[in-house]
Amino acid sequence: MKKFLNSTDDFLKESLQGFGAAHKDIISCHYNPNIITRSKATKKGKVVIISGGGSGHEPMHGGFVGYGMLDAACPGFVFSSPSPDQMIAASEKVEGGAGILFIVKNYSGDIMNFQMASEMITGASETVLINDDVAVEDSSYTTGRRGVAATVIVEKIVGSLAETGGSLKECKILGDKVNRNSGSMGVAFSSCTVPAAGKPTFKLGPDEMEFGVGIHGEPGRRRDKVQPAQEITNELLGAIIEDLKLENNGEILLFVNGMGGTPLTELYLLYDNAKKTLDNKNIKIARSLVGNYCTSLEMQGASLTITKLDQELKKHWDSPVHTAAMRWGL
Amino acid sequence: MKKFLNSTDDFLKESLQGFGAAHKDIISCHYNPNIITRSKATKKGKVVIISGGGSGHEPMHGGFVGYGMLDAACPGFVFSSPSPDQMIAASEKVEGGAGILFIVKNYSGDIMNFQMASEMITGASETVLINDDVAVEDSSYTTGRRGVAATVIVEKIVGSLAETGGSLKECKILGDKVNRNSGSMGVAFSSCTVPAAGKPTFKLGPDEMEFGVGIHGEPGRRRDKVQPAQEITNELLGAIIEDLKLENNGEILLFVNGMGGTPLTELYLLYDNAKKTLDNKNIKIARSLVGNYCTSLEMQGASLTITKLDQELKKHWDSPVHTAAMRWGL
Amino acid sequence: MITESILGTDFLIKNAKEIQVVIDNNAPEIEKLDQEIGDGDHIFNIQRGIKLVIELEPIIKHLSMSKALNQIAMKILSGIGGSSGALFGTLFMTMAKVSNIDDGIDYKKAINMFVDGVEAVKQRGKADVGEKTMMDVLIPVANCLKEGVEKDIDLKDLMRKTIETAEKGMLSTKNLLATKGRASFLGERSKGHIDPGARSSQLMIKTVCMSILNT
Amino acid sequence: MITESILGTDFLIKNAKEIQVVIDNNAPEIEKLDQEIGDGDHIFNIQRGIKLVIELEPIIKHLSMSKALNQIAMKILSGIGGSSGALFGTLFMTMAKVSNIDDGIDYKKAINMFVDGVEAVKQRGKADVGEKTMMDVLIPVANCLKEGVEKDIDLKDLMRKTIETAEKGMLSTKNLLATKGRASFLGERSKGHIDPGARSSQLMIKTVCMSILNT
Ligand SMILES: Nc1ncnc2c1ncn2[C@@H]1O[C@H](COP(=O)(O)OP(=O)(O)O)[C@@H](O)[C@H]1O
Ligand SMILES: Nc1ncnc2c1ncn2[C@@H]1O[C@H](COP(=O)(O)OP(=O)(O)O)[C@@H](O)[C@H]1O
Ligand SMILES: [Mg+2]
Ligand SMILES: [Mg+2]
Ligand SMILES: [Mg+2]
Ligand SMILES: [Mg+2]
Repeated sequence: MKKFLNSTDDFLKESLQGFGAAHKDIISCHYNPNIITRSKATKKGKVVIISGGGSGHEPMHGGFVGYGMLDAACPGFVFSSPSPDQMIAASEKVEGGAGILFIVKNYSGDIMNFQMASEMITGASETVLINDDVAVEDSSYTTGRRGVAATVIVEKIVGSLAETGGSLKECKILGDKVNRNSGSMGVAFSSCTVPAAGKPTFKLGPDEMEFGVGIHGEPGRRRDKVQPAQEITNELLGAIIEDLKLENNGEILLFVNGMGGTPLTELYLLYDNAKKTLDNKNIKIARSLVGNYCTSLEMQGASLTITKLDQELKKHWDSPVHTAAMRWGL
Repeated sequence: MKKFLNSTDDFLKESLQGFGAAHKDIISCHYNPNIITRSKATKKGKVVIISGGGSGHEPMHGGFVGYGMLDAACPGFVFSSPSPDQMIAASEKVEGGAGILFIVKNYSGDIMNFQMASEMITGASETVLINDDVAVEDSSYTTGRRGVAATVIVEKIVGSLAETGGSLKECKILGDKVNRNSGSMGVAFSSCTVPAAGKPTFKLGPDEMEFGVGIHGEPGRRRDKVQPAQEITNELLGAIIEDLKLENNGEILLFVNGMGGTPLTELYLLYDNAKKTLDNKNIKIARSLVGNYCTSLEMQGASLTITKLDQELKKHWDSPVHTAAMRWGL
Repeated sequence: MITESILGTDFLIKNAKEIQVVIDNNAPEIEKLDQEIGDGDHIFNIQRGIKLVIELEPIIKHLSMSKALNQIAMKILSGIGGSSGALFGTLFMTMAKVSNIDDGIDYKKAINMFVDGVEAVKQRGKADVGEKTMMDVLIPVANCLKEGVEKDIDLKDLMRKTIETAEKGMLSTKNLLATKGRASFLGERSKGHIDPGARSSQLMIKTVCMSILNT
Repeated sequence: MITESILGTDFLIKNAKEIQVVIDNNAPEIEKLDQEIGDGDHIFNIQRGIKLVIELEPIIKHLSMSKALNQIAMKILSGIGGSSGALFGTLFMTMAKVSNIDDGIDYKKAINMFVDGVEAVKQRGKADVGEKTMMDVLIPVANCLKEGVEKDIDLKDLMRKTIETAEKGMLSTKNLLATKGRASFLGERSKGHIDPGARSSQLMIKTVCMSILNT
């Protein structure tokens, strides 16, 4: 394992310290328990949005704390859900008196830990559960689908509503709607290495890819030979479009997300290939996002996310945001 | 080689198409010759800033075209300097009547091609040559030092001056100053693979790093065993500080740049380690930049850049910028 | 037979230390299991948790049982994270809440505490036997212990039976289709691998039973 | 001896095609050289350039020599990029500008054109013999050809001598310290490797000389 670190034990702490110092105008990092909050106090009456999850997906979630998006983020150990005390500490630090919306990715560990936190905090809270990964079959008697890159979109849009005065209930409804309107699927060319493990989570042959991979290196739909980008794109989009039942002439947000180890040139090439396919189907890309936003450490790979848009969603997507990883209008 | 592409011949074109489509509010891509310009016409009387270089360093330079930074970028093939016709086409497309400043990294190929372009264009032009890589010994009778990540800083600061009415001469002087005030050095944990080559440019053992690596995978000062992040940081900073003759209490910009395949967590950890070292030396980090800005395809590694700051530089660093890869204040 | 009052906080620490040795010895296997059908962190979560519990020794040795268990629960909850943090945290938190435990604990009461704890874990994770999780070990073991108390079986015999039950439960996960936890995302591909949480739970249970057998 | 007027645009295309074969055959070696002391793209630059020149055939076969050379120069300049684009582009651009070339070219005039071209390349790159670049081939070859014309050496003998000179120049780069081009960044580490541009230039020169020898 080659990583910039001094010891696997201090990896997360030193990284958070650097993050806190580099962006002290936007966020503050707190330790024991580890939480990231906005550097400015919450204005009274604002619903606060708190997200969190295992580390290793940076810039998600800490990079999305700031005006117009999250109020706090709770980073767990690498690929391990945060613990209830983090969420409790975060809710105390950023309380605005109008309730707390937790944004949680659909993993047993995350759900249980956030649930315990909700039970332990005193104020009102709601939870939006993200489960956009169409690679996994949905079913109500199992855990269901994984939450992946659409989390970024939900956090941006709900963050905007909360910033502009939305109530807890309205935020919860909008969050659920964005999640329902979103589908994602990814592919990996290489594994990632969890620092504590010191070796790759999985092995791929020199010409293999993992199709439908999860953001922790979980196996996907199948292992296959690497295909040309256009074919990969078509299959990813096919699965998403079918899931979302996209109609002709619908407007969408297209999000090409890098897993951490794939250069921007390739992500833009995927965007080009996806655009060709969507153009053919008369699906209109009204908004775009391309970059490494929901990563899996240094994994090489990418995912595509589509969110169906309407006026409300476009408005909240376009509104100003000022975080370490996403910034516009400010 | 595993990359998202359809054919190595179309790699650059498809990637540019995607870039153009994803950011059509900010930039326009033109083909044959390939150039990236702002989507809005240059306002009369503005000095235009044109940069360029081999592709493979994205978001540099195309990601820096837009308000407050570049007027145009000329992307060559991967790791190959652009050709004069690109620079000529760019200068025609974005001409503002007040002259052209070329920002060129110090490589024979880039210098010669930009020089030929300067000779062929009719209007006034100046060139700022970037040579910030302290890994390479400087010498006036050789090619001298490589131009690496400080290019980003120069483009931001000079872009701001040009936007706010600086003359060609003033822009040239400021660009040279920022370059003189900057030093960089990097380290690689893995090679990158040029698409046309299909195999890694160099090979490193499972526990080796290339110390002082160039942004095209050129060998550096030496090959060594991987060291703890703090030691790597100290050595990189040591070389830069010596070169810049940094004094106590001086203000600097600290830029932790990823080579493309290193996750943000590790870059922030390097920031933390660098801050500790600089704090000890009473060198004040007044501005920060952390991220993948001057990359080498999917190479794993990072570089540190320090730019000595004064009021003028801070003002132009802070001013609004609106490009695909760097945006604030707008 | 199983009613002498003998269990204090030293019992907790002693077992934690023995569990640490056993888990460390089996670390590569557990790591591999979670890499195959999970995200590979289970072993680190468990190791971190045990280490934190052992570090509590100087504090909890002066505490009452309920307070000690609560401290352990909070440490596990905050120090592990992930599914196992929530599940094992719930186990200890629930055990701490069982009434009258500060009046002295015999094996019968200890078993009741464990049975209550497992029930709470079941509620927390909403998983039952057959879903390829640690519940395939915990639930049968809880049932076995409960039955042992009801039938007043000899403690050592019960421990041996519990070890067997845990092992059977653990092995049963191999051919199950996961429907809960991270492995459920794999669908059919989850089959053929033992569940990491089932394996670590089985090892911990075996260690405690062995330590009772050896006293 | 070397004064018959025989060189038309067909000569350019014919040689380009032969060069393509030779370069392709030596591609792995050239690629490796630029990976060792450069950035690995030299072979692709050269291959792309040759391909583009050959594709010009239908256009340039109807053109005057000066226009044909200028088209080739522009194609190389715009199609290659990198150091070699600028350098070889300059070579052909300069040759196109030599006076009276549209009145017919004999070998003597051709050699003068090449000599002028190399001088321009030298100006462009500011590198001289001994700096570990293609100039270690081009300058000695230009000198050898110039001397051949001055001494009125037999054309075939001159070609053989030129081939030798190019090879010697190419080999000389191996132990040189690079002071120009990308390899110069390596300092002492540049020693022990042949310069890729020297190797490709030598192969191209050899191919043209061989083709003249075989006519
Ligand atoms: N809903 C659940 N109920 C019971 N046990 C579960 C549940 N979800 C996961 N587990 C157990 O947790 C184990 C994984 O724990 P761990 O790796 O620490 O957490 P995570 O899955 O969050 O990475 C699984 O092997 C399984 O035994
Ligand atoms: N200043 C120079 N003068 C003459 N030749 C040079 C100079 N710089 C580089 N070269 C030649 O160019 C070759 C490299 O060409 P190429 O790989 O195509 O371009 P780049 O160096 O831009 O990647 C070197 O091997 C060397 O022979
Ligand atoms: Mg986990
Ligand atoms: Mg090159
Ligand atoms: Mg796990
Ligand atoms: Mg080269």
